[in-house]
Amino acid sequence: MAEGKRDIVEVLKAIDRRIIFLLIALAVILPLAFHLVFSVHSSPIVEAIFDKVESLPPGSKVLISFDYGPSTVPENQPMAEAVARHVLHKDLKLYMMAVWATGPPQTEVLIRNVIQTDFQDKVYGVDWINLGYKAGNQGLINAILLDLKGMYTTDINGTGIGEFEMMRDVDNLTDMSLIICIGSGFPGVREWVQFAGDPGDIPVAGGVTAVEAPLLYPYYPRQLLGLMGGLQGAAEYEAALVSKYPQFEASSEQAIQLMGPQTVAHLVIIAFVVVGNIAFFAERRRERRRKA
Amino acid sequence: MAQTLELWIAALLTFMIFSFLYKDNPFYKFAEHLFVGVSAAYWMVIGIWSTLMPNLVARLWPSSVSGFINMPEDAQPEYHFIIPAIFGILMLTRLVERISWLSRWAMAFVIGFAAGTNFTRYLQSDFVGQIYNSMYPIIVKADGGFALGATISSIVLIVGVICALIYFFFSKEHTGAFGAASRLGIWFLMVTFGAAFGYTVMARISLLTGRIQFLGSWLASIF
Amino acid sequence: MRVQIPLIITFIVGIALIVAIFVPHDPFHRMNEEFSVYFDLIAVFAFILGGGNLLKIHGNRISRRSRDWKYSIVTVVGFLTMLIVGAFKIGGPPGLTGDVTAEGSWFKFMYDSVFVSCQATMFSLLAFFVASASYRAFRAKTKEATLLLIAAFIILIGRTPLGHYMTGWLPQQLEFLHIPNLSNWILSIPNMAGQRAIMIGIALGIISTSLKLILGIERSYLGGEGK
Amino acid sequence: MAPPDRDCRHFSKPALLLSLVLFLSPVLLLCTGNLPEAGAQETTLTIPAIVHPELATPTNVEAFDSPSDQGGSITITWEESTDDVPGTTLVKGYVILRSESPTGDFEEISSVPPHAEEYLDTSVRNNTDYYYKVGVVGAEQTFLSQTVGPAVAKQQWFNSRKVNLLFIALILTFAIILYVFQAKAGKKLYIRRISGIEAVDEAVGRATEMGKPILFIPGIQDMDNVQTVAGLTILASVGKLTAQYETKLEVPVSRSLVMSTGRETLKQAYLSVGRPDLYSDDMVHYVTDEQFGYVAAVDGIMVREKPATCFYMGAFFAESLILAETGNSVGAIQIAGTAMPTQLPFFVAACDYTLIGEELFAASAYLSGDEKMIGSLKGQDVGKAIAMFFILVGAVLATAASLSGNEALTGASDWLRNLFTLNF
Repeated sequence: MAEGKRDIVEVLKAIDRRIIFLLIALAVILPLAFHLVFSVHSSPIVEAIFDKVESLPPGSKVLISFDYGPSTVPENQPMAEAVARHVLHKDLKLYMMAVWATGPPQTEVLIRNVIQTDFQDKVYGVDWINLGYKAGNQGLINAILLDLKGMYTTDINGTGIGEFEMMRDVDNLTDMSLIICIGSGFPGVREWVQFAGDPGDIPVAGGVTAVEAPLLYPYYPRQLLGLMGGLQGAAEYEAALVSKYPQFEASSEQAIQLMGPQTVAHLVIIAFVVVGNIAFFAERRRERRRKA
Repeated sequence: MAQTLELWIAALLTFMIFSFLYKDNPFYKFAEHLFVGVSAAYWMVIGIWSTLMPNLVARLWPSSVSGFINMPEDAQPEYHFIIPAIFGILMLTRLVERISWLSRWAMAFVIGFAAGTNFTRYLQSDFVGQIYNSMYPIIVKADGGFALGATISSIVLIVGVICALIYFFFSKEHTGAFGAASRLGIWFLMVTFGAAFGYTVMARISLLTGRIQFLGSWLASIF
Repeated sequence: MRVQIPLIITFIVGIALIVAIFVPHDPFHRMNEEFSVYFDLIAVFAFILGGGNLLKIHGNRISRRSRDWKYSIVTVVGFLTMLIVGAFKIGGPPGLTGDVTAEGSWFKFMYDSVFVSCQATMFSLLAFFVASASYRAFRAKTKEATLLLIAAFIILIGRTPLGHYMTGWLPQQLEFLHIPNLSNWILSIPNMAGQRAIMIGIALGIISTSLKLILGIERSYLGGEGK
Repeated sequence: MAPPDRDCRHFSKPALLLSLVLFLSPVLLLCTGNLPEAGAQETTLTIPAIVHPELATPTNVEAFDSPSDQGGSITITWEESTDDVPGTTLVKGYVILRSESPTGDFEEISSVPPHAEEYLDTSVRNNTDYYYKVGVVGAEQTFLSQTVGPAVAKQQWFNSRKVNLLFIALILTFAIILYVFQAKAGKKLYIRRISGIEAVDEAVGRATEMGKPILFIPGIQDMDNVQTVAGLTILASVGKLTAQYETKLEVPVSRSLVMSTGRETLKQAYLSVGRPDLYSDDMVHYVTDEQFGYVAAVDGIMVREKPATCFYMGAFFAESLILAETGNSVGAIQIAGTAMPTQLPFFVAACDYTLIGEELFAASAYLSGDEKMIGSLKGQDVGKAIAMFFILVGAVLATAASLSGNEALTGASDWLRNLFTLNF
């Protein structure tokens, strides 16, 4: 009996890392292969953004800034798309821009995936506009807080800004009812809070990679309305959106889909942590007994 | 054709690198050595075309590169860019043993640049900024009375900041009350590290998901 | 001269950059930006030293037939091919005047097929290592390690539906113990306190080191006196 | 981004006077028996002719060089039209007109919403005269203020919004230099034990006993990062030990400048303990600038050469855990030190010893053995004491202010916060 027990402890103690690697690989491959989906529940910090968009009267202006690049697309893109879908569905005006040079290609992806598929009736320049990227990092944010038209004299295609109906009553950022920065570094959510949200008293919400999110919690909820952290944050927004508007179920579940492998892998890691501790305590108890 | 080739090369290299998880092997060695060579050259080429040409050659002698890179027609030479050119050449004196000490002049510029920019950057955003962020009421009022939960939170926060700062004190012995505070500080740091680690696990998994999806698309292209 | 002049250069450059944030007047206000460009340029010149060193090491391995010398050929060939294709913009439609990373160029082809796939795969190894590190490190060996474990564990569970189900039954009064709420609290309070103290400490370390560099107190980067 | 405090000041006297005049103007009109406004309004009620009321123009218009900046900007301030009343729609907004001569053509440069009282014109050239008018926009017509000017944009020699920062910078600088000089004068300073530093000796010794090499990674950032400099200072100390013990040391780097500096540093370290014969330039070698290419190569070195000790000292990103886990799998003792907050958790979890944030800089000072460097550590402690003091006082003041609502306390609390406000 004691013999058998020791064996298990010994096995657990000397577990080969390659077994862990194999299980992690399976934890990711199997859910992907079998399209395993878990139900996602949104947390208050994400719901805050959803509720804010939900509460805005039609015609309110919402700015989304694309401050990320291809390397964080898996985490950032679903957030941007879910929010844009929500904004357009609520008949809010959607303004898109970028503080990162790598942002506009992602904006294009969003236009293809969201606007051209689900909102073909929305008119460019009336319901949504793509302002594009301008250099200057936080300096740009600072400048458009005071004078947006001074910085953006044209849209991304070079058409004069005066030609667009939805730009007529926009002079600076304070005309926006909500700013959402989807970002993955500097400049990003922090800069939007520091250079637009705080000085202009404009609600700012953010969507960031999981690595960055812990560094942004300090701003919530005083300076930051809400925060989507990593794929989970994106999935939570999608879940909130789909539960209220089931018609988006087909188009708006990319993050929820990707959460399958994440959840399983997470559970595997949790199991390993538990097993590791059981082995550790079992060994310690045995050692104590031996001493006694 | 080129796309299929690209897909196959990428897929094979992906497998070669993953094989390292089992153990070091010739496939990994191959991928590793190829990656090192190609990536070193990649950054050099980017350095030439996005830094050296537009920021040095084009500034000193605009007409020489007007065909190669985008620049305004009427660009005027900016002669102060001779300074980095001189420093750059001084850097190369390392190749000649006898005068290699001249490269220290270039190094001195680099160090001065590092010290000057970092001094102000960290002073502003991390020192002054973080003190500013901590100056909030400890007892939080809510309508009528005071918010118990929020008050406890802000007390924990301020105690945590102070104790963790005490842990970083170098010139005072960590004994007595000071030592107790320092120990509490290290506990806060441990919670911080655990929380940040736990939160990040997910992002790391999503990287693997992306890679597996790529291999899936490669498999799909075969069948 | 071999030590004094570098110290003077460091001093002047460092002080000028600090002055620049208080003095918006020319020539100071443009210094920060211009000097970063200067730095980038010096780094590009230094590439010659780095690239030369890479070639030398692998060249030596090949000529001496040392261990794994055959793989060194792969490095040298990869390096030279990429360098020549990129520096002279050989192959593909854009030609010498186009963008070096233009779609369809050979450079872009090698970038996409070799560079991007190797980079993304190396990066994704983290998924495995994060698991093996969790298994090994998160054990309640000491008080400190226990705290690390508990915090990580709550956050880990809080990020999965498991956390939602485990404590979803809690009554209203105990809602703060609900794992998703608890993990939010850990992130926004104790985590934040630790982060803040770390950041203040780091700022002081960097300020002090910068100061020592500017004043020439710290000069190990210069190597020896004289020679 | 707090507005320049001159806003608050120049409202005081002229503003008071002006509002008095404006307030009294209907009375004055009454006295002169001239009541066209009142009559006109009544007519509009009876006859459906659209007569738009004349709007009061913005008053107290001022144009001046924006303070504390690098030029290229003029600030225009005014007081809103008395017709610009919240809840009404009489006033649609304000327009700003500009000209380079007082009598020339005024061109509209921008418009701002109702209740705005300031505009920053950033489209001006330095050292040129500009004249401005501010107009209040009604439903049909715009009513212009008087011309003000000339205003000239200039570069300032001092950014007065950063006085607080200068003050704090000087205090910290003074504290650090003070203790550096004290230490130089021979005063012995106590430094607490830092386990990561004490482990360095043991780790080098272990590698020597095992006859295995030591791997030193000075981060993956270039020389413009102070952490890299700190890492190289620690390399010098490690180099002295490996020279004495005749242990093999390998330093792969990912930046050419770090390679050059690393060689100078290490060569001097070997020279200083009298073993220049053991040094060779190949100890410090360049791999690639690419983060993950570098990691791939270092991982390869680790599994092939099986170092007994790995040092990670400098700035790290995502590669931290890949390196530390591979190092662990080959059984190396690992000592890490970094000031990247995002990577500390991984080093803490995967390495035997970790220098946390500021400890990295402390280690570089301590290991150098130079009293002046050690003295600066005490200066840093003064910085922390200052931080703790102001955090506590700031929080207590803010609490007292919010609980009591006392004006003096609120003022004091705001003043203290302003001391630590960043103005850009």
